[in-house]
Amino acid sequence: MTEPSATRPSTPAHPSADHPPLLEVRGLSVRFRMPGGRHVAAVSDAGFTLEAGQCLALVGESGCGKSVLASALLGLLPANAQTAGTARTAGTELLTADEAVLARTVRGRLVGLVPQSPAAHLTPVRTVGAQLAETARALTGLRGEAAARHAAGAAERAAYPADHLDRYPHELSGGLAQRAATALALVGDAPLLLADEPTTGLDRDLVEHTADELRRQVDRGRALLLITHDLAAAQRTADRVAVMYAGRIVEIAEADRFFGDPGPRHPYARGLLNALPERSFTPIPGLPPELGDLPAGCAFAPRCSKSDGRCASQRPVFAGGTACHHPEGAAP
Amino acid sequence: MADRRPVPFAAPAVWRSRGGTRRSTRTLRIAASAAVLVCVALAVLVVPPAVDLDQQAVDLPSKLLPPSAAHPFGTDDVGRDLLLRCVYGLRVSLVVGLVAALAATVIGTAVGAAAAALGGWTDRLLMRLVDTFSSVPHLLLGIFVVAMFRPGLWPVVVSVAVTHWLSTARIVRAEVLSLRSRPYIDAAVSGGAGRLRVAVRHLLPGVLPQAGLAAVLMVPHTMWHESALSFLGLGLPTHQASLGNLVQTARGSLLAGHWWPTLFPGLFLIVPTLAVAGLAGAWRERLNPRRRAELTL
Amino acid sequence: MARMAGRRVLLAVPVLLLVTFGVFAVAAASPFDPVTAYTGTAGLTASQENLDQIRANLGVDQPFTARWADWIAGALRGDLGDSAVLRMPVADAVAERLGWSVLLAAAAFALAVLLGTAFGVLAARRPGGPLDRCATAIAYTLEAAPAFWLGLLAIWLFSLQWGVLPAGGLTDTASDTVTAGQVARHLVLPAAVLGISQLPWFYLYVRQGVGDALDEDPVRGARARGLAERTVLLGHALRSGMLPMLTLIGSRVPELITGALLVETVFSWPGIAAATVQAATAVDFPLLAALTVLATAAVLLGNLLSDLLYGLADPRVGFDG
Amino acid sequence: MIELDGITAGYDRRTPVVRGASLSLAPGEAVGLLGPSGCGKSTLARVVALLHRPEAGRLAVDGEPVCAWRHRAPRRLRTAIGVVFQQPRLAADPRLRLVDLIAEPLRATGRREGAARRAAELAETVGLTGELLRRRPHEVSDGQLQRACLARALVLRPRLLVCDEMTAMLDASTTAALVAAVESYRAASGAGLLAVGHDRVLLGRWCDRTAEWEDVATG
Repeated sequence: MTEPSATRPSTPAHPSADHPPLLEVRGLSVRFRMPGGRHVAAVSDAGFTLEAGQCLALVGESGCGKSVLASALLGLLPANAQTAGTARTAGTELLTADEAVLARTVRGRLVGLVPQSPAAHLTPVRTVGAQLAETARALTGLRGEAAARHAAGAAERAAYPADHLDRYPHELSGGLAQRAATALALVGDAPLLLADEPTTGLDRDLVEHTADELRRQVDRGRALLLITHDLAAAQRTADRVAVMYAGRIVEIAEADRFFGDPGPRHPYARGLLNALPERSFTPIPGLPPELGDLPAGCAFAPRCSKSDGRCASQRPVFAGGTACHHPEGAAP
Repeated sequence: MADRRPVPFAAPAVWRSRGGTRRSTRTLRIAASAAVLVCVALAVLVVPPAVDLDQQAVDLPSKLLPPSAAHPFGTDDVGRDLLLRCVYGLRVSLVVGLVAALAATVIGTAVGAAAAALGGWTDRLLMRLVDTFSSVPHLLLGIFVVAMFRPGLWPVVVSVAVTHWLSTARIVRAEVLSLRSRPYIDAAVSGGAGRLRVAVRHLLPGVLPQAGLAAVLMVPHTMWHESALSFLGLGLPTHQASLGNLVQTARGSLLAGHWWPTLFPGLFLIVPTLAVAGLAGAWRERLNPRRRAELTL
Repeated sequence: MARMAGRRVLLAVPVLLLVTFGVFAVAAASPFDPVTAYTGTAGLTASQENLDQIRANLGVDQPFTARWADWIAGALRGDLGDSAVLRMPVADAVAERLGWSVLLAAAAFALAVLLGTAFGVLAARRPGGPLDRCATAIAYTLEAAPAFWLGLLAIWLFSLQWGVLPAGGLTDTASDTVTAGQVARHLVLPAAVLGISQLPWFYLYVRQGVGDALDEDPVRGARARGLAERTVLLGHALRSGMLPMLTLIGSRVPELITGALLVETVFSWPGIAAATVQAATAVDFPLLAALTVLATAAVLLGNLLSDLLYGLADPRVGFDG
Repeated sequence: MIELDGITAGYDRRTPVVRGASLSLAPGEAVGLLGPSGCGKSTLARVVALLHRPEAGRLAVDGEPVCAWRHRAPRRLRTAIGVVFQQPRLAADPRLRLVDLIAEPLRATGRREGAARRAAELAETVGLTGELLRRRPHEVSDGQLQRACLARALVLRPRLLVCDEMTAMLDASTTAALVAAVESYRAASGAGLLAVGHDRVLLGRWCDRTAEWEDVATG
């Protein structure tokens, strides 16, 4: 088992009133209106905060609503989506902002996206350099040579080799595409980075390389919301870990306590860790519920060994870092 | 430190949606198209036997009457009622279109499936043939065949069919090739399925929708071509008046300012074509795996 | 790039040979008898051996493959035989009329591509919006409408009712000199009709291409980077959405020629396409054979043009021809 | 018992993807084939599963040399090797319900009666139950669809199972569930396993031994 990542610089003090967190999400819910009037609750009541120089990993099984949450923060949800709750960064309310505000002040400037399949998020018929320069012109208002220099700076900060700037997206290897995506996210010097499944489909050593690179951006003072189902990548990068199940955040804990001892307090989070081949490699019985018809009470009750009548009927409140009627151990 | 403050249970959520919701006119389009096609079928099947119209009956006094109650579409330059002639014309055009489209689809599917299934040099040979045929403009090839074999019903049907199997062949071949490379064909082979079972159980259901769609869309296209041939005087003989013939004979009276003998035969060709396009479009939307409403988590 | 063009020209030769062979084969298989066509009414009264004599010196008695070889040899020397209906060597007829057809086709093509792209992008911006709905409805209607029918109605409306534009021909009946101004005035209506009859495909392809591109990841990435909606639409959605339309340019050339056949006949435009129709109705085989080959060459040129354009526009596709 | 000796295979005669690959599996043994993505290990897996004819080299199953692939391979030999692919969406016929998807090999080899019952029984062992079985591929998640594909590969009781990056797209819990299902089948039937992947930790934990791509193939 890879030893827990080196001791990190001490995380900044508890978010006090005078110094508001970089990103504060309260009661964020997203649901989709399906044909025939049915509603699918993709995200319910998500709440967390994120500080500069800190990385929060949002982990969970594929299909639990992680990527929907990322799209909600950037205002890129499809037309049939409805949102509720608040998500505030640098004084701007993300969920109610209209398209013009999002395009001119938030995207690229306040929140930088490192997308899932990086090569697919670049326009195939234009070179990486051209798209970098275009983004630089749009975000910084620079023109011509100055814009090109700014773009080259962002590429260099993301360790993207300067001589590959005239390459087309389909000519990039997995690792290069990842670094190009990071460079594009850094052009606007956004204080908050949003990495949506950055390591999917990459080989193991490439995953570690990408995780370290993202960690380097956090150590330079940026905040990073890392969305992934790869727990090993989360362990290498995160300061805190939030676990999502069936659209709900069921646990938020410090990375050292989560991956080390005493381990996660929510039974699902514990089951997720035990399923790793590095550990007992035992699967969580049963299947995740349909987001279209979530059971009453705790969504994990049908698969939880410690569930009782209360779990099945009453939905647990998120308190003490977890949303469970029978959490393990005491609150930190 | 994790958050100490218990999060208050969210008040009843205030839902806000960003994109405007547009009423889909899909069901409206399908209903309208279906209604038109039913009318076309009724008109073509019921009217001829019911109203025994003698095509050659000439009624000179009521020559070139504008549309009126008696003659909804007015009369042509020899006094015949245009509405009835349009229905007859539509029937002829439809017959030619259906037969030619059917022939084109059968030839195209056979060539396309054979090219994809056999592969190797047969595939290259057949595709070279298709490329050659398709590099001659359809109407020009049609004109050439009809010119050589003297205008008549069968030369027109043959010339339109011979020039239209190319697109079907390409569609079927592309579809079979893309399906054959899918892992689920490998899984069927590994599961003991024989060649025939793979073809009938897995490949055919995959190809039929696309080939069927191509066939349906072919009918208006072949009708279009038949009308072009007839207009150029190389289509059906005048006593078998198709819509193209009607427009050609109407050309004289048009220059004298009478617009209705030209307008209505054209509309009789356009409206059924739009109906077929409407239904085919809805069908293609259902076939398209990436439906808009599908949720992407 | 040049290598691909070179290979394509080499590839075109067998295709053209095959087409000419097909033309002669169909002619041989058909009831068409060159001698009766040549002698016309005089042939009815001529004696049998006169007919055989004519058949011999026309060289029609040999098998069609031999006649095909002679025709090819002649074509290489520039001698395409004589046209009965135009009463002049085919080569001269082609030289004289080809220019007008190219002028008409080019004007119509430009109109179709420009309008198609402009309206396609505007419609794709607001899918299901008012512009999208009515433009698409008009596009499907125009796609279904035969070009000659559009032409006739255009003549009725613009020439007869409003008298704004001439009804056909190349110059006004009065004048005998061909001035640019008059040609332009006479070109407007046929070019507009031919252009509008080709417009639907370009409009629908661009609308579909750009519409799909707006839903896919590259545009999502561009928006996430904070680019303005206009830059996203023109710099990204249009750039990758245009690709299907480029392939269309090649495959629309045959339809353009088909349209020209009809529009030139309706507007009696002195182009090569109108001559083709006269050749077909009068069964003038040499002219018809030459024009068929000419059209095929034009289509092959169109395919080469669209592949070159596609190779330039899309780096993923090399020039492997 | 599987022997691969000097296998060269690819999709274009001039540029084979695999050169000179040699590997042997003892009866009932679980071998992991570890290699970077794009090195051709999937092509080798398809050669072993009798789905891809190599340009050169020898393949022997239980000592009997194989000289025909795909349809030409004898049905007895083909059905003795089950295969599970990386992308469940592409490995499932979009029109079939999950229960028919699992029962398809039984119907293809003429064992129609009780096919649906046998399929439902086998679906139970991979965690698919009740209403899920009547759904079509686009109505279920990747994890659920991959469980059905695994059940389909096991329905004819193969003597060897080839898993080509079966769990690359799946999360930890579903991966553990599928591996547990494979292991319980192998315990009951003594079947061999060739697991192809790029996750060293997973293959290390799952297979008896792991072969590195450099040692297996020369290029």
